[in-house]
Amino acid sequence: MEVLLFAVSAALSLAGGVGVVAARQPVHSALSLLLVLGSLAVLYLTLAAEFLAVLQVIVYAGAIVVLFLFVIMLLHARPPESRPSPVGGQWGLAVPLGAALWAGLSYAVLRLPAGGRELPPEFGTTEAVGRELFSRFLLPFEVASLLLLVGIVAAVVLGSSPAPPSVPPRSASGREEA
Amino acid sequence: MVPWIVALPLAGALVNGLVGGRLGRRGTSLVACLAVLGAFLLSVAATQALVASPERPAQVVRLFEWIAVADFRISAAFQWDPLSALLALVVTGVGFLIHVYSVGYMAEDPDYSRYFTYLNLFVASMLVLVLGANLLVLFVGWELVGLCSYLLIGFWFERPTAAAAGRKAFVVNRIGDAAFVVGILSVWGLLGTLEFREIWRLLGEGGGALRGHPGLVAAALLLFAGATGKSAQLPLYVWLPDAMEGPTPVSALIHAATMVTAGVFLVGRLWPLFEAAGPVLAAVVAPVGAATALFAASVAVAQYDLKRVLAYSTISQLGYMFLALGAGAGHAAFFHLTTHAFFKALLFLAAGSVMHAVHGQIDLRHLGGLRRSMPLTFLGFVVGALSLSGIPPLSGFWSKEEILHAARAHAAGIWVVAMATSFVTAYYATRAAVLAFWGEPADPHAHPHDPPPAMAWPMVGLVVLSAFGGFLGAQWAGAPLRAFLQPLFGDHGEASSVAGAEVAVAVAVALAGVVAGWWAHRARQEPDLGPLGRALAAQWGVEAAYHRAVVRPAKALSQLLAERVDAGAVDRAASGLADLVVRAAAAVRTWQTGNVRQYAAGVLAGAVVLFAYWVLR
Amino acid sequence: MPSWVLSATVFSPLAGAVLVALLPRRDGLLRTVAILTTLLPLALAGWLFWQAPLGEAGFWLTERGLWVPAVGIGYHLGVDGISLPLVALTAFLFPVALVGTWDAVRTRVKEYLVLLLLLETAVLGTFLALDLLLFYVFWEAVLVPMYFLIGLWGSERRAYAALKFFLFTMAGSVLMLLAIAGLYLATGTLDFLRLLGAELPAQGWLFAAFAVAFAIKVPLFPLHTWLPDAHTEAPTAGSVILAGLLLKMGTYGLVRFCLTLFPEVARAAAPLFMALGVVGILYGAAVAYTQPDVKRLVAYSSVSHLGFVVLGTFVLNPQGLAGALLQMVNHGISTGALFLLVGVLYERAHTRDMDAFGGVARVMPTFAALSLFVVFSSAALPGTNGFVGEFLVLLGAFRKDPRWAALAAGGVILSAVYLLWMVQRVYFGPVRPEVRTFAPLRPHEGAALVALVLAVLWIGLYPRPWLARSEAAVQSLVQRVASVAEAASPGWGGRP
Amino acid sequence: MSLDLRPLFPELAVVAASLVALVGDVFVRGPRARMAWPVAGVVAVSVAGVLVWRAGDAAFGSLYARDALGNALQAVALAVAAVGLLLARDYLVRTGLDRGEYYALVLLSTVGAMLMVASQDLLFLFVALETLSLPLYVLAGFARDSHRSQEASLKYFLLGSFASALLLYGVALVYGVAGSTALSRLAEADASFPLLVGLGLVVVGLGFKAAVVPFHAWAPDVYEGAPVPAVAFMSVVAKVGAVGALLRILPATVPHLLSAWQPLLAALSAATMLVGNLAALRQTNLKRMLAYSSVAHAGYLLIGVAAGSDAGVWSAVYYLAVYGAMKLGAFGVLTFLERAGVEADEVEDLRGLADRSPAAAAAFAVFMASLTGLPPTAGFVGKFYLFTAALEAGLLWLALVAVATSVVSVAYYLRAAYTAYLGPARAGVRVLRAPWAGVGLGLSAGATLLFGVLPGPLTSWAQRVAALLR
Amino acid sequence: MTVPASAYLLLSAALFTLGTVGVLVRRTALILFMSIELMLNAVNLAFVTLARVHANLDGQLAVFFVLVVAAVEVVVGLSILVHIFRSRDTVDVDEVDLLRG
Repeated sequence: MEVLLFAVSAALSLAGGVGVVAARQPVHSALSLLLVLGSLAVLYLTLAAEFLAVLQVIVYAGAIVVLFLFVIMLLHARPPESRPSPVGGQWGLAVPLGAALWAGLSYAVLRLPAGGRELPPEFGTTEAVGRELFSRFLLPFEVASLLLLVGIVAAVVLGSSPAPPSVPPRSASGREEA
Repeated sequence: MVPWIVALPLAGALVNGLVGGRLGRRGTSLVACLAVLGAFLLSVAATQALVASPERPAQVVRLFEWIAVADFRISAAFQWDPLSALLALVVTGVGFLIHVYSVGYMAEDPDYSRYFTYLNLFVASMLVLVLGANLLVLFVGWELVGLCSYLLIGFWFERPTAAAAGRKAFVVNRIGDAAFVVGILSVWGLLGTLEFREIWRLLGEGGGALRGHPGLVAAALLLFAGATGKSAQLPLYVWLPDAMEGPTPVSALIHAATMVTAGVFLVGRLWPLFEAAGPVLAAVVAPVGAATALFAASVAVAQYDLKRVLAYSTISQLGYMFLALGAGAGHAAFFHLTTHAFFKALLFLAAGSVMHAVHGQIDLRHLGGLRRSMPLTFLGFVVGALSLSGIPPLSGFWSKEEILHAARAHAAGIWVVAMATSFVTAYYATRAAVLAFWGEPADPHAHPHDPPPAMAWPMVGLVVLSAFGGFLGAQWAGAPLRAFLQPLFGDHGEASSVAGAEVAVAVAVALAGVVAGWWAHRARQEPDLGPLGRALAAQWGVEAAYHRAVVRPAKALSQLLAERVDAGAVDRAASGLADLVVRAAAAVRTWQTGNVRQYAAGVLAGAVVLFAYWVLR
Repeated sequence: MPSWVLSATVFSPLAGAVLVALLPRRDGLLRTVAILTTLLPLALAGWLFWQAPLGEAGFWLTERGLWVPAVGIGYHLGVDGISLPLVALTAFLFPVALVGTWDAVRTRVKEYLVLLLLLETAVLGTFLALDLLLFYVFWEAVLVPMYFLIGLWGSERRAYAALKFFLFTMAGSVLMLLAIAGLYLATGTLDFLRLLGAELPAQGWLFAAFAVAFAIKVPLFPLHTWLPDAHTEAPTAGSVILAGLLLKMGTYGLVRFCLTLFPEVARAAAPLFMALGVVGILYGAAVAYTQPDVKRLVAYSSVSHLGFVVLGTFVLNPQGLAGALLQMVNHGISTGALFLLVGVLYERAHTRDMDAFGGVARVMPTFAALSLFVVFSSAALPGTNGFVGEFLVLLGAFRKDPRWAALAAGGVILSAVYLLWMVQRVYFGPVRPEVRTFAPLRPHEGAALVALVLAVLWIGLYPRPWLARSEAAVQSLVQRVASVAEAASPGWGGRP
Repeated sequence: MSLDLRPLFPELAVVAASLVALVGDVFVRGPRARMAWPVAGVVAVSVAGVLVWRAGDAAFGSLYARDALGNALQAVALAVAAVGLLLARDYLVRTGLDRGEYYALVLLSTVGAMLMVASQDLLFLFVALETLSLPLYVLAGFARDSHRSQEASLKYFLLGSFASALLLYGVALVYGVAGSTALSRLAEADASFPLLVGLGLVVVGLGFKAAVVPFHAWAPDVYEGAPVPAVAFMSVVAKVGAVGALLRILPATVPHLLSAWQPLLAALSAATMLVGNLAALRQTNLKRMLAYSSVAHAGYLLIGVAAGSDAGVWSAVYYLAVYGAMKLGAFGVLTFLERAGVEADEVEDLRGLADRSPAAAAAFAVFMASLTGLPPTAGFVGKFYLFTAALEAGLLWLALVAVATSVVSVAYYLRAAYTAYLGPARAGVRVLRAPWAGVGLGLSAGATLLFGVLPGPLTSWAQRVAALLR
Repeated sequence: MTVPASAYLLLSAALFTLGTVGVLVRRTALILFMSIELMLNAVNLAFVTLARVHANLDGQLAVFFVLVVAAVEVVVGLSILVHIFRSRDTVDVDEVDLLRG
């Protein structure tokens, strides 16, 4: 059962991954990403991380990808990669580097200590994770709220239309007018 | 008393140098002449004291410790002994006469006080040279007279030739001086002292254990090399003919009577050292002197510039002196030094009078017939020329006789050369006199006349000295000079008897020279000597050879070093490194394409390299 | 004698610099204040010179304080027979240079004076520092003011010359910095006096690092090519200081650190340095001869003269070393004066090309007379300071090996060749029309030159006060080198 | 598990100030009243600084430690923030960017740096790193209407996220080996390939923040495009955080693996010094030149990490403090200049500065001398310590690279300083009145000189870090 | 646990690599950004797996924080992107190269 789930989810996630990278349309990439996220949520379940699986679906699939899609709509994104690029597809670099990275990472993860330890019954449940989060990891949790604050500020700074300033707006750098 | 001999002319120079412009010509001349006269009188007084004491010990006056580091300690000190006394008398005596002469000669010159400053400074320097109690003080004087010579040769510095001649004199002298310095170092390295008295003490009696020591030989050779520079001997004589660019009184004082004899003085001063050095005197000093004597005399035959004739003559006569030193006859050399100072100064002053009278004309081809219009000058020149030629009973005869005698006793070859020189000397002296004073005046409209008293009286004085100065060393007068110098040169070397065949031959040769000179030029024509004449006129090609072999290569080498080596290689190496860095900088910048994906690739590549390192480790 | 005198000497120009920086921009006032300021260290140095005990080898006046206690680095100044002449020279040359070039600089006068005063503090500090890091701080602190002096008030190629000067010296000194760090790691101290007694590792490498830094500064052939450019482009006062003092920092460093700290290696390396010294003497003179630019000629003459100093230093006997020390002072005076002369000419002609001159002696007789004094001092005529120094160096070289002395004596000939060539072309000859309009020597120029000429004559005629003050230090240094070398086998040490 | 919040007071003070700036911005109008934000910011960081100064050692869970190293670097970060705020004010007003968000972002980023240097856990480190970085991405794009600023922001963001991902995988690997992300567990781990790869990826991520070659390429572009005061702040604060974290992770936590990571760090250091200095050599754009200089300085700082010794650590801390002063100052001088209504960022724009503002020109010369490492400035002392540390660690070759590149750097630093003294000023370049920035500049210059002339106190202070590491 | 942890980890490595390749080869900023999200998810998978392996929750908490960070990153990143698009009408990163050299 677990093997099957793993195999299917792994295959789907890989396919999704390839899709993200290879799709011509951003929308397709976003949908592929959604596929990956979903498959991973399934895998999380097999790994006794039910809380995370739920979170994955809600936050990632439900919020992040939707946000991506919104932006794609907003930018009414056309296939942009039509004009020639100064650096080309960079496949010549990406493939060997990617291969090396993959080889390195694989070799590394294969040499990690094997598991097999018995899991406590409530491992990965919302309660268990929550308890940890609000005890040991309270500090980063609070800091994460700061991060969210930064996100809001960013949206305000970059998203709002400029407040009418007392002096006419000026660009920060001089060469672009030239 | 001795320091004052130096101090007086020095003070004169200082006064004239600092406030000369405000003293007026009369004040300047008074200060300058009185300073030298005072020095002369002091010298006379000091000499009398010396004569009075039979052993004539060297008296040393220490002023202060000059240079002292560890075991090297040198004082500024003066020494008064027969040799310095003799030279001091010559320098101040002849110097005084020439100062007086200069008052007239330079009367019109705008740089009057500068001239006397230099001249006084020269006398002071020369006195430092002759009075120095150790080699280093001597060297101070030695270099300072070179400086004064430089300044006075280039006195009319706006004339490019004068400026160049001054520099040439100084530089050529410097070559000798460099050797001199190393010679001084050798003496110190060998003996641990530079004091003359110490040197004499250590090397007395033929040098003792050090006799013939290679270091001593080297020292003697180096010092002699210094002497050849200052005394214009082969091969460093080339500066002296050019030095005639200076005012004529300067030529008389510095380039005839005093400074150029410094080399002779040096050898005399270090007589024990040269004697102890073994074969140097005989094998080097005498041949060099003889060769120079004949060579310079021969060149003088073909010169038209009256002062150049005299300059070569001076070189030749200095060769005689070295010949004498080489032959071991120190007293003869100094006897000749003294008489030469008289008659050569006289010749120069006469030449100066001529120039003064004919507006600077000095080319023998454009002179002539001055006999009648300038009787005193004519007399002076003839007395000087005959004295130079060694015609008895003039002073030159007596001193030259001593030298010829010593040469004969020393080596036949040297003697033959000396005799030949004697003939040539008489020839060119007569030639010059004939060309200048006989025949018809070159310019019938000019009215040359004898100089004013300030120039005339010194000439009179020198005429007397040239004519009768022989008594100083002549045998018949009891050879007072020889006796005076006896503590230094000792008694060895047989005195000339001035009798017999030897003297007859010498006089005959000299007379033959005079007659030949007269005969050849009686009609104011130049006999055609063919290729020999051209060679003589070109000084046997020495000057050109120097130019080809030394001056031009030196300049080329300097150019090469400056352009090819310094700018081309050494500096290029540094700037090449800089270029390399700059090129690397340009290369590094091209990586910065502005493309995000490339930057990401860079980051990833870095990570991969990191992996690779840990895999391969 | 209170020890704060040393600090006061070093830092009084700094205080003056601050004062000048704060004063209003009235050029005359600023110049006056600057010159008065430089009289302070001169007075203090004069007092030190006067008070110096004769025959005492060590540092007879030192001043200690904590500086970076955390790493055991101290503030340590001290004066002995080796540094005293250079301190005196520094204190003397700065006022002379300032007076001599009174209004040669007319733009940004305040900055100019501030930099010069900062420079004086740095130079004095270099000569007095007894802690290696402090020494290095002063050593490097010299660079920036000098860089700006050349770069801002120099002539056409000033930017290039300034940077070249900086890069060359810096390249050497960073190696020295590493060596200093190495010394610190090995011994735990940078106090010079403590290092004297310490066992130093890898002496060969340390020596080499120090020596390269100093050799560039000296400059020793073939590391000299920064010098002609820097000297030529610098403003007159800058050239005077550069030639007169900054080069001495290199030779001083060789004596103070290379010889004293690494005597064995110094002995082993002596032939190399003597050879380089002699090559420098001859090469500098030969190259000087055909320079068309008066300042370049003088610059190359420095290469030649400094060769004598290096030669004297490394013959490792009292006469050579004393001569080298005195020659440092002499070169400072003579070459400083030469640059001042060129500056006087440049003020009038605005060119340094020798072809543009001729007959200056007719138009400016007093100037010409003073010039001749200086030229002959540079040519080491007896009676001038140059002779005493060069003769002692030659004497020392002769004791070591007569052949070195003979070769070096060749330099004596060559210096006459190029200097008189310069005199002939600039001062003598027919008066050129441009030269005819030259203004006569101005009082401040004359005063500076007279001061220098008097110094020339003083040291030339009566060098005893100078020699006596360094004699004991020199002798003890020579003994140190000799005795250590006997005790231990010479060699190039181990790897660091 | 109850929490003692007292050790966090400094951070809380800064957060509070940022909130004041954010919230107050909504209500407050009028230029005079808006001075409250920088004032509040400076006061807050000063208070925080005092609190840090007085704080003892205290562990806060297993994630965060208030220890000597953290305190020292927090103090540096706070000082940087204070000066950074001072430098920003006049510029922001002039360019119409004077919004509370700017101050808030600077303060939030500072909090990130403070947490980062004190974090005892890689996961927490990651969160802190993001707290540091995300505000910087926004600050880079703060000049909203400038294409360059936008581009800077985008590049910084994309590459920063990419690097964070790499770092995160490294954290995962370390977690896989040690079973925890706590540094205390990492300290007990044995060398294994996955651990080293994990550490390596962490180094990549931190190296990116510190602009270490080859992870540096963003820096010149971002620095050129971003508004000057933001650049001044970010060029320092990111290094404080990243180098601080590197010091904490490598020499302080895994000294037993020294032989594994030292050669790598040394190589990175050497490459960084070489590339940074070479690339700066021919720059005509001053901001870019200073950016490359900041790359180069990452290399010098890494010497301290690579040395792996006490001396290395405290030297790096010392140099971070010094670097903060001189880099803030160098960029700060640019806030005085304006060309044709926009930022003046060419070296040539400095012309005439000495005539119009002698003090700014003199300060600029001091900063350049210090960046070069010339005495008597603080940069020299710092470099001396670093070189000594390298030698002590047996890294002679690295020290040689460092001195050689220092020599190269002379060329461009001095050229810039020199240009400020040349005249006449370029057409259109104005020197502006900027009293706030003037104070900031004065503080930087004062510190640069003070720590150079009297390095003693700062040295002892930095050394305490090393003493308490063990 | 029948499927070995290493299988999950290898999958995570593969996804991570795919993400990096995407960053290197794609020009559309959005897709590039999504590739980064892919990388983060790969990391998350590794964390979850390792949490399972070590039987402690640290890994899962890590995922939580990564998630939060990712969310904020998306907010910030998309703000930047939208902003740029509005003023330059492109999201092609290859065209964003005013700054270089």
